[in-house]
Amino acid sequence: MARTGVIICHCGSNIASVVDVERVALAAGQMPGVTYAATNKYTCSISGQDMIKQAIAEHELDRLVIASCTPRMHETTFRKMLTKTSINPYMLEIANIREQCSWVHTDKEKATEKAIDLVHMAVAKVLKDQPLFTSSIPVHKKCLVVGGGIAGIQAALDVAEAGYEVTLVEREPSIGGKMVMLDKTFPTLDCSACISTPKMAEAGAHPNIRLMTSCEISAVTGYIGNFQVTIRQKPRYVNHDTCTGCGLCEEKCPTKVTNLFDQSLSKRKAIYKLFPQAVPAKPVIDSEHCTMLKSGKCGLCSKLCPLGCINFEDQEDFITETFGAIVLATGYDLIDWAKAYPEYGGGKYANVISGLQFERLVNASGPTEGHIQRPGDGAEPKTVVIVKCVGSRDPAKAKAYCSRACCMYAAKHAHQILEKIEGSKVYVFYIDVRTPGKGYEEFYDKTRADGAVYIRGRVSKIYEEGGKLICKGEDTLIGKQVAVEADMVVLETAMEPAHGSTETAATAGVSADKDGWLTEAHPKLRPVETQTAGVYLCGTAQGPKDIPDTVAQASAAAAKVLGLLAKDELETSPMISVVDAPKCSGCGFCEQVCPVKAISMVDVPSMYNGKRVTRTVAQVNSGLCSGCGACSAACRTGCIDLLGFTNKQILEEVDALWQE
Amino acid sequence: MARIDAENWEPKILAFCCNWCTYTGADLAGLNRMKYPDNIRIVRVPCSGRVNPQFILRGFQKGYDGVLVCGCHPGDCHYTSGNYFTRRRFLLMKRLLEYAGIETGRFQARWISGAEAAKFRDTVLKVTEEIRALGPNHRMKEADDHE
Amino acid sequence: MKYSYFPGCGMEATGIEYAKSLAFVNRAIGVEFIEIDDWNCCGATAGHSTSHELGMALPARNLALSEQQRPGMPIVVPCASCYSRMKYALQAAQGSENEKLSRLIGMPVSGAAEIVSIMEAYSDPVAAEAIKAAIKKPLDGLKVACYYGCLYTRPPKVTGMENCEDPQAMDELVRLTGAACVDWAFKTECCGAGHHVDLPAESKPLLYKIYKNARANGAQAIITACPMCMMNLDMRQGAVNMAYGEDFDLPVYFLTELLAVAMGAGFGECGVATHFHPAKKLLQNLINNKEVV
Amino acid sequence: MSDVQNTLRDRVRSLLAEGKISCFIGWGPTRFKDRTIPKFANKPEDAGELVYNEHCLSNLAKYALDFQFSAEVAGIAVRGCESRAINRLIADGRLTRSKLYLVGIPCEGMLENGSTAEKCAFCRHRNPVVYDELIGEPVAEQENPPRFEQVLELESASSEDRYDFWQREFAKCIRCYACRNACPACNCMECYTEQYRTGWQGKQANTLENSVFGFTRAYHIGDRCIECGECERVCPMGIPLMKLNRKLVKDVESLFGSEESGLSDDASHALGCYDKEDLEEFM
Repeated sequence: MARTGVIICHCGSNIASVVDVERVALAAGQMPGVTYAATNKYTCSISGQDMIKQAIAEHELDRLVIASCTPRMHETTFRKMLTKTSINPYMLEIANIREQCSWVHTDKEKATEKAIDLVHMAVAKVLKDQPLFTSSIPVHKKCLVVGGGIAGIQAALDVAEAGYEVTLVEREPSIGGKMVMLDKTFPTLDCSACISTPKMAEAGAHPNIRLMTSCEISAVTGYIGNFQVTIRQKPRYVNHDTCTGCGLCEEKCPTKVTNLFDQSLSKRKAIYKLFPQAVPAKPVIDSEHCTMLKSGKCGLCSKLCPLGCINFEDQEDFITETFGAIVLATGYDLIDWAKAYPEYGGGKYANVISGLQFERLVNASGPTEGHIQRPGDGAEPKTVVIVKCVGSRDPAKAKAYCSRACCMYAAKHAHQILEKIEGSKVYVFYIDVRTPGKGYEEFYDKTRADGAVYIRGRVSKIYEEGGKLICKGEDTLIGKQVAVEADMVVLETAMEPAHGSTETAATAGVSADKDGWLTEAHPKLRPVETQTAGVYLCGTAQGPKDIPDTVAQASAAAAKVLGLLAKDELETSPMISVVDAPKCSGCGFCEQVCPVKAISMVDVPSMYNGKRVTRTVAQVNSGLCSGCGACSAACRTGCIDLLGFTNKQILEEVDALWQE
Repeated sequence: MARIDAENWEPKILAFCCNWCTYTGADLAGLNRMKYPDNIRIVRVPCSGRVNPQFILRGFQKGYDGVLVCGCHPGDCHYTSGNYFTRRRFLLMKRLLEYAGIETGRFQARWISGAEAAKFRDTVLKVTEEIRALGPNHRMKEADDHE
Repeated sequence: MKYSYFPGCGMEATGIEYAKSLAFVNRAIGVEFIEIDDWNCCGATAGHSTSHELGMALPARNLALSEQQRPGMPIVVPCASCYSRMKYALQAAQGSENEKLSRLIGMPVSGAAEIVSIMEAYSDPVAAEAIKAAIKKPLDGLKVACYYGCLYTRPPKVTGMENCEDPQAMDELVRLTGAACVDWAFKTECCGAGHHVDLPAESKPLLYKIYKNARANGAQAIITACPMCMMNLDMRQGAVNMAYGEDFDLPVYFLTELLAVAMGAGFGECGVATHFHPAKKLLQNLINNKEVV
Repeated sequence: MSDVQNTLRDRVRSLLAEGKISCFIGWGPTRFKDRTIPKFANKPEDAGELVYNEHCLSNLAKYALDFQFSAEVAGIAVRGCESRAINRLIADGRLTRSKLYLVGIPCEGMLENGSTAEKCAFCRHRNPVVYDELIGEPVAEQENPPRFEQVLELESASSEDRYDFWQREFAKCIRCYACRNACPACNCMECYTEQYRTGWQGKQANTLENSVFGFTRAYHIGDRCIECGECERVCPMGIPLMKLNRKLVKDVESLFGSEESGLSDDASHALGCYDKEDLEEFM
């Protein structure tokens, strides 16, 4: 027989001035299963809690109803208190007679009646409470960072510095990402490589960081603290354990290939390092272009390598490891503007280039050693048109969103042209100029003072006539059509999620929005977390942003990871779903409605008509279940139930007022 | 629970409120000392997606004159998708209840966020009045059936 | 292949050459255009700039007539202005304005029939194959600029034109004659036809730029499929030359004229003989030179 | 029809003889000429006892559950309704396609008491939607049978009349659960009505509990009902259950644009998914 204790709180006069608490206590004392009912002036106070503890001991209570303020206020307080008593902390129900009764009603008689009803419902529910126990899951103190751009590097370094092991996975042969392609960074104009390559080197040499380049994640199972991740190591054809990176192979390789790192503005070899400061500083073979791998002829590198590092038989490899936390820093790509903008020539004019191509042109380690030359003929352009929002803020052609960084790097490009080419002219076509950032507006002002001409309007067409690129558009400030004859046009194109990033994220249980940017758990309050506990986001994987924001977010993600890895064990809420397997039909309805993929259909041995058979039933992963109860409402039999809010408990609450 | 005679009849309304939005909104109404009729009895659930439509039938069966299901606005579910399933379930259930002969208005669903204390108050006011206008519910009700 | 045919007002007036050459090509490739009985104005210019309802009701009536007379048969519209109006009406009939339209014209209109331009009709694989087979005097050596103008391409939501910034349908048909199409930048620019009378100062530069870019890219002639563009580009070339001190010599041909000539039509028979800007010589020389060789 | 019966017997005989199937579920004779019962043929010689005529009213699909854990393949005759039922059972995880051999039979509707059976009147899928082999030629489908006529009629009645209607009907119910047992969508291992500990509802056969059962069952199968009409056919008290089921089928189709249940063995069903753009009437 249950021995329920009911405590009615006065909350000073907050409750007692409207609700006749003594009458409620009297009524509660008459309810079935109630052994003890009393009032208390301030139940949440130390003395109030002591009184409860005493009552529990004295009356041998085995469950408790507290009628007080909202459970959202003190449920945790009282659960904590119960851990010091003989009652299980989950054998507690709270009747909300303050926020949902005394504060919202004025008629004392009716408010008292309602309070009695609410206590009655809580008593009915508590009678069906079961002791629940938090379980703990061990935390594997190791972090996986996916993506080796500046976001991934920063997150990896922060976690590694705190003393935890990090594996940094990058699909390219070197870490560095997009930042290392850039020449200078706005608004300070410090050299991008000068500030990013030391970070790369640090990551490459850090004792706590394991770099895995030319790798991709192919599968993720498990849950927070315990993710089993399968990493696919693509064949490199060069043994990186023995290679010293002497570079002889690359020098002698006879096959020349378009260099994508230089945005197709130069050639590289079929055995290559991504760029001179690559980390690791060792080459790989491009299997698509190597003549040996394609047709079995050549093998020059293999003959020349003094250490015999070349292995044409290299195969892909799968490595499975356990991680406690995952950071997704999968970055961005620029849109294929040629497809979206045939009116800009659709790629047929060599001197219409993207902003990233310009970065390579102006970069001292780029194909022109930093001299701004037209890709078409190598001439120095005197008049340059910069077009902003190519694909951004243009839902009819490409993306509806703003790519955030372009306003600033457009100003930077204008500044660089004016600085490097004497007597040059720069025209910037824009929709708006957005410069929210420290020193940003000042930089934009300076660029205009330097002589950049800003024209408010979109460019409607670019065509070549008489060796010039004619950029037609409208100057919306004066309402006139304008045409600028340019030697070169730089298109500041929209960012889009890196190809394959949504698939990679889906592997880790993270969803993407309609544009493919990965979705954070809450846009304001949980910006680096995801719906999957233990998986975090940072950098442009989450949405377009510039380098300062990217790095800040990477450190934020690292802080979240550290908060997790600092724990030896995670306490899991016991209020999760459980399956009554023998009754489960295996229809999979619960699996369909689960928001966190905590339910899987598994084969279990079973008995059927006296025979041993294998049946498929639902199984809940207690590490993943978030306790929403959608499964429970979906199940027709009622064989999957949410502990703490069971079908029986809710039915009892509904029935409570009508029981004789 | 004392049976109330017809003259002093007051509607009793059962409300299922999700912990993260509507229950919080109801708490906020209290915090702001808003006033609304005392006819409502709230059952706290983690998510509106937890509400099995059979609970609604049970509410009428036992004697509630009206039943309300409340959750976060579509798109704001604490668990991402719970209320989208809620919406489907109750679009269907509402029509089934009406087809079964339960008067329109006895069952209602609303999206009320944690900040919409005033909407919570207004909803309770409106629903209470609508159900008062319909009078005591005798359909699908246990006590009547036994008579 | 049969089409319900909406000729529009231009085909027996300024676009007579278009009508002649069209008839020749259709005969040669076995395509039949059956004129809609009792058709009326398409609602362009004066119509749709007076009132939205008028601009919709006029073309909708033509749609409804075609639906009545030849249910399900696609409607071919040779003029770009007519094409645009009919497409607008089609969309309205398929959408929420259906009831209103039916009321306005006093007969039901479903919007079930397809509206096609000459380019679309001839791009049909069967027709294209027939065109290829009917070419008797290939025009190789000729370099032309295909000019689509504005109303076939824009707005793409209405016209449904693929790749509206750099359309290819006309280019592909022209290539069937053996002629080469230059890659140029003014395929879809406005030629200013609608405003040449009231705003000549604004419209002339538009023509000038078109001629200039066509010539700069090596075109010997301009091809169009719009009677308005034809009139504008053909008739006003001399005036532009005078105003700019230029010597553009760019004969303008209807797409159908070029096809007809390549199929062996006589210059008078297909209309080439009666252009404002002399158009016969270029093609004659091309054909004669070949025959000599 | 006798052709179909002969071919069916021949095919079943050889399927059993070849060991392709271990058992065949079809129809067999009774002592009444116008009645048949489900018949299980286990040996080739049993095939001769199979019957196929215009009196084969039973939907056989649920009998396939007897073989759900069998190692061998079971054969079964499937018309439109059986084939959709089989798809439903596969989608709900109760049957495995590879363990079934489906002999399709196009059906022109069965007779009940001399006229077209009520369950066949609104059939839209007389031809099986899935089968391994087909006996006979496909038949023409009924074009737009007025499936929802009765529902619309009741919908137009007053709320009170609707209530009275269903209370009158459910007053007849004896809670024999024949409807549930015959229904291919009611395929739970254990029905919610048996969950006495949870106490979803009382066992009493009174009007209220009966109607709670009726409406709950309708909701449970609402988005999965294949409209075979078997529940209504087997009801000994003549309760018009399809009038209830078709209400849900109608609403599911119009609210969520779902296709009819059982056309494929795809597990998705209206309440197991959502569309962010679903109708919004709870603002």
